[in-house]
Amino acid sequence: MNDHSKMMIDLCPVEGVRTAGEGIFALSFSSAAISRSVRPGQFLNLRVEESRDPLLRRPFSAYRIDGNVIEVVFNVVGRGTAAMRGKKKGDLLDVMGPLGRPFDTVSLGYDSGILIGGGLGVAPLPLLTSSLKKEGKQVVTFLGARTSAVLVTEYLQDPHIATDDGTRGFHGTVVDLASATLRAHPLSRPRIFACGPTPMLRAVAAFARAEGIPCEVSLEGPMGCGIGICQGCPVETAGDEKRYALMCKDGPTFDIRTIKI
Amino acid sequence: MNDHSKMMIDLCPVEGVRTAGEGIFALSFSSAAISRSVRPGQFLNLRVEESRDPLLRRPFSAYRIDGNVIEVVFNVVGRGTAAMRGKKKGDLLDVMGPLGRPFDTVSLGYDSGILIGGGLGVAPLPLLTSSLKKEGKQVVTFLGARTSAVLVTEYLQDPHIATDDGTRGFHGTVVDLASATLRAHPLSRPRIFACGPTPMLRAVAAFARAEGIPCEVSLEGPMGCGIGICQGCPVETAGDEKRYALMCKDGPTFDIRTIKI
Amino acid sequence: MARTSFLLAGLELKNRVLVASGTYGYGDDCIDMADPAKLGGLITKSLSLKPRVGNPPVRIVETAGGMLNSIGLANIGVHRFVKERLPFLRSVDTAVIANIAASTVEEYCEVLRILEGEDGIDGFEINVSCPNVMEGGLTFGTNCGAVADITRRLRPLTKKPLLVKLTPNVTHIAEFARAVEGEGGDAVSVINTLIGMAIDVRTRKPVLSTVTGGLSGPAIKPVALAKVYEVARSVRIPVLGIGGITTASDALEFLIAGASAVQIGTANFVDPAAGIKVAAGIERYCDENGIADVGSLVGSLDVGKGVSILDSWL
Amino acid sequence: MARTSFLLAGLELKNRVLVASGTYGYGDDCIDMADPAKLGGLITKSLSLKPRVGNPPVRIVETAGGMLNSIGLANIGVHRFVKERLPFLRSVDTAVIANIAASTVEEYCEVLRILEGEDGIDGFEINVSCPNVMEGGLTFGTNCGAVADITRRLRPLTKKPLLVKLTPNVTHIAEFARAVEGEGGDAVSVINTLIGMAIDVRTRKPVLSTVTGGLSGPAIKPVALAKVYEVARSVRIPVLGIGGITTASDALEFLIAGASAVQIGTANFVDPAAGIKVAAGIERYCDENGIADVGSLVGSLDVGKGVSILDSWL
Ligand SMILES: Cc1cc2nc3c(=O)[nH]c(=O)nc-3n(C[C@H](O)[C@H](O)[C@H](O)COP(=O)(O)OP(=O)(O)OC[C@H]3O[C@@H](n4cnc5c(N)ncnc54)[C@H](O)[C@@H]3O)c2cc1C
Ligand SMILES: Cc1cc2nc3c(=O)[nH]c(=O)nc-3n(C[C@H](O)[C@H](O)[C@H](O)COP(=O)(O)OP(=O)(O)OC[C@H]3O[C@@H](n4cnc5c(N)ncnc54)[C@H](O)[C@@H]3O)c2cc1C
Ligand SMILES: Cc1cc2nc3c(=O)[nH]c(=O)nc-3n(C[C@H](O)[C@H](O)[C@H](O)COP(=O)(O)O)c2cc1C
Ligand SMILES: Cc1cc2nc3c(=O)[nH]c(=O)nc-3n(C[C@H](O)[C@H](O)[C@H](O)COP(=O)(O)O)c2cc1C
Ligand code: FES
Ligand code: FES
Repeated sequence: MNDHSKMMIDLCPVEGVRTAGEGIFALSFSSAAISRSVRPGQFLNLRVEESRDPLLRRPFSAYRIDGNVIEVVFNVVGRGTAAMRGKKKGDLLDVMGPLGRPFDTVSLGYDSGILIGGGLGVAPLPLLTSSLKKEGKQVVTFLGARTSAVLVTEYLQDPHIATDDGTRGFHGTVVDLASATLRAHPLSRPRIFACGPTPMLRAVAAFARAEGIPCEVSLEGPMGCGIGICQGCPVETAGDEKRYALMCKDGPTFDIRTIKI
Repeated sequence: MNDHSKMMIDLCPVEGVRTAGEGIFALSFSSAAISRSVRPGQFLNLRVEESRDPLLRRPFSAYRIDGNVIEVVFNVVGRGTAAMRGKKKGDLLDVMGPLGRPFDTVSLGYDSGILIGGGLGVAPLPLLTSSLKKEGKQVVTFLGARTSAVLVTEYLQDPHIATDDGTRGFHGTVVDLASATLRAHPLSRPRIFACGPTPMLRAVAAFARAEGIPCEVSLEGPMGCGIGICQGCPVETAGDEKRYALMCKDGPTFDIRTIKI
Repeated sequence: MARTSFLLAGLELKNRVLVASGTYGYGDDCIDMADPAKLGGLITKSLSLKPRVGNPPVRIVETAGGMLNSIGLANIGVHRFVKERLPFLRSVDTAVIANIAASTVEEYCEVLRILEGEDGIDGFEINVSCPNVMEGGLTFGTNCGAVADITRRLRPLTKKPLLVKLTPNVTHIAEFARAVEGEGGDAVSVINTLIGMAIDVRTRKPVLSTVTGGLSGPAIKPVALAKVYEVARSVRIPVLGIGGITTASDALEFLIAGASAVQIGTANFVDPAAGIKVAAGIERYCDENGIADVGSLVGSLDVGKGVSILDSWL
Repeated sequence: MARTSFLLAGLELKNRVLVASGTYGYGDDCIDMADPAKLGGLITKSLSLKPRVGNPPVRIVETAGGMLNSIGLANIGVHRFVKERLPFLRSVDTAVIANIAASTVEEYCEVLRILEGEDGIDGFEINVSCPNVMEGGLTFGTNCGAVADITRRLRPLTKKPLLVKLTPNVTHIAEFARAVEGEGGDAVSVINTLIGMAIDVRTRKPVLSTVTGGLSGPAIKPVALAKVYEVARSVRIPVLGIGGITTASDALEFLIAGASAVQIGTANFVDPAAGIKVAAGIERYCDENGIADVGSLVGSLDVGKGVSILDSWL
């Protein structure tokens, strides 16, 4: 059973699709019910077309909430995202959500949130930023991308930037940037929240372990249902005994102590 | 081998979708090559979506040609036609055509073309009207529909109208109207061209046989390929020996003497 | 309003739509979005004697109109099921059928015995699509003798409905259904998934960690329907039709072909209320067509002069 | 540029993409839209001794990601084929394989003998998915002994490549492939259509006049791929992969799984140039990945630690 906010299916009028970077789009739609209950790190499962092909829903992190309007950010990688790009204002979108375990922002014992996003792993960070600030935490953000054109820096607080090709900010990976910066300027009682490609999350986890900083990561991978009924999204848990958690229900955010990463 | 005009596949920019009657739409797209060679009674096989569902093309009669622009008229009966209705100017439509045997308008030995259309069987009649007039034939048109709202009378020459519910014109079937009218006012050396639901075509054929009027009908039914390679569209031929013609290649127009109807 | 209820070997189902094993968890995950009391029945994820962690990722991949899975029968085991999940299922006002998977006949018997002693289980469905460890990994399900044997051994252990779920990956599925009928099985569930495969051409590796997996969803509906038709003509016990059912129209095809009830699988992943909507749609169809009892649709296919493919040529 | 050609039992194919029997007519219908000289080969509609008018309508219906057909092997018969269609095929610069269907072993032999005497036929593919009139309508294709028997009887009649096309509607398709190999068949084509069915719920009648029909198209691709993988691991003769191939990526999956070449079926109905595009796409993939010969892809699947489904649980 999901003991987070109540999940639902809503037919949501599309507000529009805008460009948020080179080849990156933001799709917004309105749902009073879902927008009210989404928390940072949770995702929405979109039925991009009334078709049997693509058949399954597509999961996307909640990127922005503005009143009733929810926005997700994506790049076109297949037919589902291609269909999303083609949505027009007024189209109806079948949205299931909010799903999954949000980032644990209410944990006691930390004063500053370190947000690390790689590529479109930036998606959950804007909501997370607002939440943390509401709770009076200090927020320090690191953002990495292949190249400057695909950086999405909206709604973030003074992000430190890294690009693989050096076209903007630090020339190197976002984890190198974050570790150098944090080692030089340690924060008071920090907690890391990271989202991005798995190799990046592994590097983040290694850094967090080395520095003894509590750390949560948001994972991504194939999903069948998004709600725990297909068992299609295993994530190996920490410990000697081989066991799997479910990415959709026990995650997508995990404390790095609980999983093998 | 198809010895009519050369068939091709063209990616055609959509010009638009307009309403042509209650629940009836006309989709136009431009193709210099196809528009040049389509003849009345031929059809186009549209790939309505770049999807594996619906998988197959959808056949539609050529309704209008205006320069490079081709128009088809349709009502929404399933997912293919629903997708067609949603097309926007500038979308690209994958069109195969022109396909099938056109109406035989160049036969010698007739002076007046009697056009009989039932429902969306009106589709091939506008092109046919222009052709016949170019060849100096007299054209008399009969059009039937369930009710006045779904009558599509554009681009026809003074059509005699029948509706099943009497909301416009003759109260009854178009075949009753046509036979009554033609018996009352016989035409010189007539030839019938009919398109519509099969029961209507049967009635037309019965009338034509009774009056000894040469008659061609345009048939409709499921098609796999539209070009003769799947053998999926059999039409039983006249004669004692059981044999099938192919609707897509030997038709869709047939002289009623050649098939069992 | 058409009568929708159905007596399955003594067990009253509210309607003829159940949710299929492995596609609805243990019934509690979807409670926010769908009321299980509106279903004819709920079939649990396959239960084994010991918990099974399941296969490594990747476990699922979408295909044209369908999906492949190789979950590996991940389940919490029958003991934890009884302790942790059965209380919820007892509270739900719908028929609960426990699906059992095992790799020896003894294990099937043992799991059934444990569940037979518990309140809240209304019947059993036996998943024979598991490899027989005794016979070196060959699945029981493709061996007609093994399916007969399992049925024979389980039959005396319960008076509740005993369903056997057949695999479609055999030449003559009707033989298997007759074997079940012959050994006193109450019904057959037709079909489990088709064996399928997908390859990632960038890495030249199988997408699924198990190389092959089970194909489900709308893509398999025509195959499932043909199997149901074949089985329904061969046995007198009820057939539960499964495979690609998404809409009421799909379900009606199965009923007309001879299924006494249907199960919804993959469609639940897209909409957990799919089964409820299908049940409502069947009722609407009956009302619109003046059919007083959904049951009168069962096997009502009018083949007219149609000849089955066995008499014709593909 | 990658080497694309392939020697199929002595017959040189330009590339590894052929068009499948029954989905390209006799090669002349699509000439406006696709140049057959760019194909690895062209397989004719199944030819029988006498012309066959085929089944009454309805012969085809679309399904989710696929289609059902029951054409009934409509064909002009081998004699008219030789007279009317073979001259065109001789003029086409591609390998021409004649597909043969029959309802007795004798008829298979007879049709092959007639074609063997003619110029322009480069090989034979035997469609065993036909009912055996001798055995009361049971199809040859699901009877391993019958498939072996047909191969044995045909083998001495030709030195040209002899392919046998297998039906997927059996429990262990590899047994059938081994039987063909054992009797000297040069290759197996895998797969023909899956048996499927559709019902019109308004009329409660089967959509197809033959009640059931053959399922093809993208929907069956995962099943076809698994069958090709199974067969390719079981025999040394080449496997021609068929089933749902629409794109180069689909075809690459089959090659990687072990097919030496592929056939395009249903996709031709959407785009008669599908095969040509697939061939070009395979070449592009090889060039981009530094693969010098398409042949080195064949069977290159890296299963790593992956275990086949037979060792795991669905
Ligand atoms: C919890 C969660 C949150 C996500 N949030 C976002 C987000 O905010 N923005 C965003 O752009 N994407 C996000 N994704 C990934 C997104 O769901 C996939 O990119 C999308 O489903 C692809 O759909 P498609 O039909 O376009 O591609 P497909 O045609 O299905 O696949 C195209 C390619 O993408 C790969 N792919 C498919 N699904 C995934 C997946 N889930 N993860 C990784 N690769 C995949 C396929 O293997 C294939 O190579 C998220 C995924 C998860 C599980
Ligand atoms: C030569 C030819 C010319 C045609 N011209 C026109 C035209 O000008 N305007 C027009 O509106 N329609 C025309 N049709 C019919 C049109 O092709 C179908 O209505 C269309 O393919 C339905 O597609 P769909 O995906 O919307 O419906 P589907 O989802 O495929 O089917 C919806 C319903 O329509 C039925 N149906 C599907 N295809 C056909 C068909 N070919 N004939 C009859 N019933 C069918 C199905 O059985 C089902 O009940 C023509 C058909 C042919 C063969
Ligand atoms: C993800 C997944 C898990 C499944 N798990 C089981 C299972 O544990 N036991 C079982 O008998 N069938 C299982 N099945 C098979 C389904 O119950 C059903 O027979 C099959 O999916 C065909 O129906 P569908 O096309 O409606 O999904 C599973 C299917 C899927 C897709
Ligand atoms: C309309 C149609 C007709 C077919 N006719 C034949 C045939 O005559 N002989 C044969 O061996 N296979 C025939 N087949 C099977 C195909 O050759 C192929 O094996 C099957 O369709 C699977 O491939 P696909 O999914 O690419 O279509 C036919 C298939 C279709 C769809
Ligand atoms: S996606 Fe289905 S259980 Fe996680
Ligand atoms: S539709 Fe394929 S032969 Fe006519």
